[in-house]
Amino acid sequence: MSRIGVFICHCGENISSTVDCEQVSKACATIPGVAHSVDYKYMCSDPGQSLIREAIKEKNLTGVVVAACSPRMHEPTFRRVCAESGLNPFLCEMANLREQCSWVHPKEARTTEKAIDIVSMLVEKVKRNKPLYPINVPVTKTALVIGGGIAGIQAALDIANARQKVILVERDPSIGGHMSQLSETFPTLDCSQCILTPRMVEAAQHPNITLYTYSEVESLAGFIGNFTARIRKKARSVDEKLCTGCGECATACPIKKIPSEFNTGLGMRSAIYVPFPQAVPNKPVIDRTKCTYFLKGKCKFCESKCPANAIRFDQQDEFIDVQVGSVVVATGFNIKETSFFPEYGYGVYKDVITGLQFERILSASGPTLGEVKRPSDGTTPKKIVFIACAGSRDPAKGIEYCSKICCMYTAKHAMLYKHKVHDADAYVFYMDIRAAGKGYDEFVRRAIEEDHVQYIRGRVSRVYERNGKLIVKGADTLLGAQPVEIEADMVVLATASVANEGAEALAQALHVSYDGHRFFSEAHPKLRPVETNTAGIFLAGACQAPKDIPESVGQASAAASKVIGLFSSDELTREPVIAVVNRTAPPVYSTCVGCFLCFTACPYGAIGPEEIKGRDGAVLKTVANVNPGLCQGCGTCVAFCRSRSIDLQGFTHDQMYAEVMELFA
Amino acid sequence: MSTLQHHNSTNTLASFVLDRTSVSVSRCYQCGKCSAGCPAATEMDLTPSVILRHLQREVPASDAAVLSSYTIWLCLSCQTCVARCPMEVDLPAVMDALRSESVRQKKVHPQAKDILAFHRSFLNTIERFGRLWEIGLIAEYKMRTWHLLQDVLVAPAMFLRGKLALLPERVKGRKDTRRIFDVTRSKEGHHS
Amino acid sequence: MEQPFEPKIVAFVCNWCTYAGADLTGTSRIKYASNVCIVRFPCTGRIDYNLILKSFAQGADGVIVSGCHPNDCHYTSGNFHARRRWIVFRQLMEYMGIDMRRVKFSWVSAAEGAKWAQIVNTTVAEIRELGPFAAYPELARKGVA
Amino acid sequence: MKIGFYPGCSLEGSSREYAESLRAIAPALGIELEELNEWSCCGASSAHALNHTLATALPARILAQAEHQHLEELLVPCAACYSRLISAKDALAKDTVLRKEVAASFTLPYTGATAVRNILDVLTQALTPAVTSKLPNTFSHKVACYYGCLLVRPPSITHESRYEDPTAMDDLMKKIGATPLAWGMKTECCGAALSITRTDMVGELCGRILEDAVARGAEAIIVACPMCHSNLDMRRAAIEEKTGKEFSIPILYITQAIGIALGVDPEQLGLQRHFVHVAVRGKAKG
Repeated sequence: MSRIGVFICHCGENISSTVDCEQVSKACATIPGVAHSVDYKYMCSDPGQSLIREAIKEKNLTGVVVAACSPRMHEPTFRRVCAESGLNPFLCEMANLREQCSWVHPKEARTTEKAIDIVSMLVEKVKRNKPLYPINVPVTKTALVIGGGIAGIQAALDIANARQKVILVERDPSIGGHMSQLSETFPTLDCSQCILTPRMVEAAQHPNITLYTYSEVESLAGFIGNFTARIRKKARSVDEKLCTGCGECATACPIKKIPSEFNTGLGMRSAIYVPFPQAVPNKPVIDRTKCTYFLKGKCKFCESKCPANAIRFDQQDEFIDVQVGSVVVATGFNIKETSFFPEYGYGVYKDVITGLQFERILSASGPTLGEVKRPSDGTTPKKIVFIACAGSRDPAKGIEYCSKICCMYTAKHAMLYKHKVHDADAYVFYMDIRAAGKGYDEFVRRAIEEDHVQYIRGRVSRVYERNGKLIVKGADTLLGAQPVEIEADMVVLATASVANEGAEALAQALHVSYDGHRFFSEAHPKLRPVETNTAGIFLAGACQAPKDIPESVGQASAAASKVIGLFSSDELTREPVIAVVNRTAPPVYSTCVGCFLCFTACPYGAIGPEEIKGRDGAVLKTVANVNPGLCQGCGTCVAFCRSRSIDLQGFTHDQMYAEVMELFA
Repeated sequence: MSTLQHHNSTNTLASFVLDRTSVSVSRCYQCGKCSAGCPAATEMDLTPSVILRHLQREVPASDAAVLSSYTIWLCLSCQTCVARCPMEVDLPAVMDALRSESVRQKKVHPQAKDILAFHRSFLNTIERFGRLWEIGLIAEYKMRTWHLLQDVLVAPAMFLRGKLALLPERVKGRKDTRRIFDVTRSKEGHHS
Repeated sequence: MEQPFEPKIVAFVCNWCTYAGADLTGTSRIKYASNVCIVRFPCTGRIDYNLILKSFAQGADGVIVSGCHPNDCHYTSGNFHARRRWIVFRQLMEYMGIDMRRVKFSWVSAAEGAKWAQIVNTTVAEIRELGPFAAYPELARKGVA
Repeated sequence: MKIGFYPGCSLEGSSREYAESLRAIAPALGIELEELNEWSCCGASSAHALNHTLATALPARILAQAEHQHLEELLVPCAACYSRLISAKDALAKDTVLRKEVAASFTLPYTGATAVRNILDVLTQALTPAVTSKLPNTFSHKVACYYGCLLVRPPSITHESRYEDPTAMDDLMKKIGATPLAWGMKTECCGAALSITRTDMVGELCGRILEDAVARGAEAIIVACPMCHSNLDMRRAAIEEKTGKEFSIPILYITQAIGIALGVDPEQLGLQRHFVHVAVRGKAKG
């Protein structure tokens, strides 16, 4: 006869304000098999925990149900508590009275009744729980970092400096990401490349880091500590070992009028190109969609000029399979194409540009070598209007969130513009100034007070061209929303930050969840901001949500420390929630009839045949057998098994039926 | 400086607007894009976004300010604001509702009397004839407003170019039209 | 006057998407009908459909089965298997005289707290319309339960 | 194509040349217009300014009449009427209560079966290569296509995706050999609703439109709305008062421009009815 202990948590008032906890514990006390039932203000607190410890000992409980918050929150806590008092942790279950009851229902009798139902269901389940013992699996001490922007570089360096191996994969021909495109960085105005390029070089030369640029992660299989990743190394059409990066090929290339991605279309590149001078590695790639040879079958100018004979037109994409123990996703963000903003005329008027384009114009390595010039005619604009929230906080355009970085970079843009063009006027149309960060608000104040940037609180309704000027129609909401019309030479749109292209596909390949805007989801919004719901996979930087550089770097280091922690032991213990094929006494041995339907059901190929042999070695029966190392515990096989010979530990038929039946008892 | 007493929000103008147009004024976050693009904004006493701000306050003083504003009569229903509003607030619909309420509460802005007079003359002619009879309209409008000299230059020129019919056309369908007026007047009414 | 009929509904959900989504409904304090109790499975692939029959046999008025969106399955393909088996199974359910409107199949991701509330509310409303599930004693006689 | 035709009040009066020109070009374009019987006024801006139900009921009656006449499609050349009709249709589809009230206000049944079409989309369909290849004249002029408000807004009801920069009229102009200009006032409001009560505002708004068109070298402004036309054509006094400039640029209905290309007699197109003399003519091909 089982002796279950039930512990009802008030969670301060989070639960008790709508659920009558006392009544719940009284009701549970009457359930047959319940030896102990109490309610307490904070079960997760120290006194709360010792309450459980003592009860386990005094009443020698055979099972525990903690009715509190979601198991996704505190299951580990309370299972640990049980273990500490000698009760197998898997004899402890949590009833979710907070997220799925008290927070979603009003204070009324039916809410308490539901609470009682929920607890009794788990009491019935836990009665049937069996002691389980963690499985130990070896850890492959190599981390895979996807994305070579500042976040990826930071994570890779931190892990590598902790003497662990790292494989850094970057989709573009060079690492560096968006940060390498920036001019100067807020709030200190230090040159972005000056602080970034040393890191890029360090990452490329680090003995513990293997760098794959112009490469993408195709698939990921396995589980924490034991992943297998397939990397597609796209054909550069250049032999990286031979290439010296002299640049003769690019000079020789006849196709020179290709809009440069790095210069956001404001500059041109050739068909064989290095994205930017400080690129790492400093080796070119051939853009096969533009190269005359690949399009027309002749040209090869680059090959003839290459002193190292490094050009390889016949190079193929390579696939590399790597074993890794953990993954850091740092694939970054992108900026929303503003063509969906017809009222601002982006794409119609050359001098209406995005913030990222303005970064290139301000950058010393940019198309104008850092001089502020209009894309249309190369003249120096005397009046620039900066429009914040161009796409962000705009449900009508499908983006209701705040992109977070625009307020700061817009202030920076206006400031740098005034520094470079002294007699210039800079106007900023804004809705709110969100400058929450160390030295951030001071920075914005400086732009306003010292550099005399004109801040106008209001959204712009329309931008159109009238005899060579861009007419910006805005309103000043601090003056009764009076219409304001500015004749500008140039307009800079602080466009929304959006998830990078391919984010969805990657999330699906990695089996991590993502939100409605295709940003990757963290395991807990507050307490597990760098973990994903998939053990062993962590997030860094703007792939999780719009972030500035300090935040991205911070999160990258956090992710790195998670990886290092994981690698600190040679083995890691996995929850024993796995499928098992039953064994019975001879002559049956197992109720498994060997239909092997489960083979096809298993997503992990974790199930194989096992021969049961007699003393003479003759095969008596072939049955299914689960590899505990590979099984992830989804239980699909269990639902498939006709003879009910395979069952999932922790979610057995016995347990689940009992749980459900209790609801209608 | 007025003190805010937030009274029960069921009898506020905002709730009337919600009921009539199913537009929730709390959607508006006061970015001012509507005012920025409004062709009539410069002529208005309260710009469109300020009208919404007043509605958001849900206090009698603000409600009164809105109903007695010139703005609601200057709205051209050009739909520019709603086409560009990031929060998809249907301002033209709100303006329509506010106008009829302003008439009902007899709060019509003095300068707006002409505009109201025009609308009424217009509706009267079509109520009478089923269709618009421009001379009839202008005549009645002049009677109501005493703007006797307005358009004296345009009208004859129009006539000479055959753009003005001296006699109204009498449509068979006009009985229907009248019925529509009677029925809808009893519902919302107050348009003549 | 008599109480309005309050259906009793059980929801079989997967741990990674819908259970997390339902938690989000809570953290976002979105209110919904209290007629539904959630049973947590690792994956919709684990859900054995006899459990649905059994629930009805035991007196459930409705059942919700909810997991990850296609391609989002934490275990790669569990939700596909679940869906495939469901297609076969529903005929059996119909044969068992269970009105299919009493069984809701849905996808709720970890980010869709509001959607979970909406699914629960619409399901409860629909089943309130249908009234209590009376056929189960008969089912019991058929020996399914 | 055979199509129902709702002229609307203006096309019988102040903008009769719009109707005349449409009727004049219809045969050449293979459009057979069947005028709606006993049609009444749509209520225009005045009805919706004061009474939502009335503003929905008047157009609803028109649509019911069209259904009664078994018209699957109804061409509504006046942009204002067009807007009222599609808005009413939209409101009735969404609001069942309103639908009941409206139904009670007239005898004919309303189901919303009749499709409402504006002049641009009908002309786009009618001006086939077969037609354009046989045009006797080319309308070889620089033109500014002025769409105004109600042909494109609100997008939720007009379903015009390019509501900030529509192109339908420009494309039609290209087909008859004209050069449509890129300009800034395509969809700015002319102030129609206040034409009589605040003529000064109309002068201001129309002034901006004319100024921009002229500044870009337009020889004519093409319109598809009687309100836009009468404001831009007849309110020159008010416009000149506001801008202090004189404008001679003529305002043509799109139907008149096409008529010229088709070689229709100017009288028939009602060009003589304009306040601003229309000098632009077609050039014979060849």
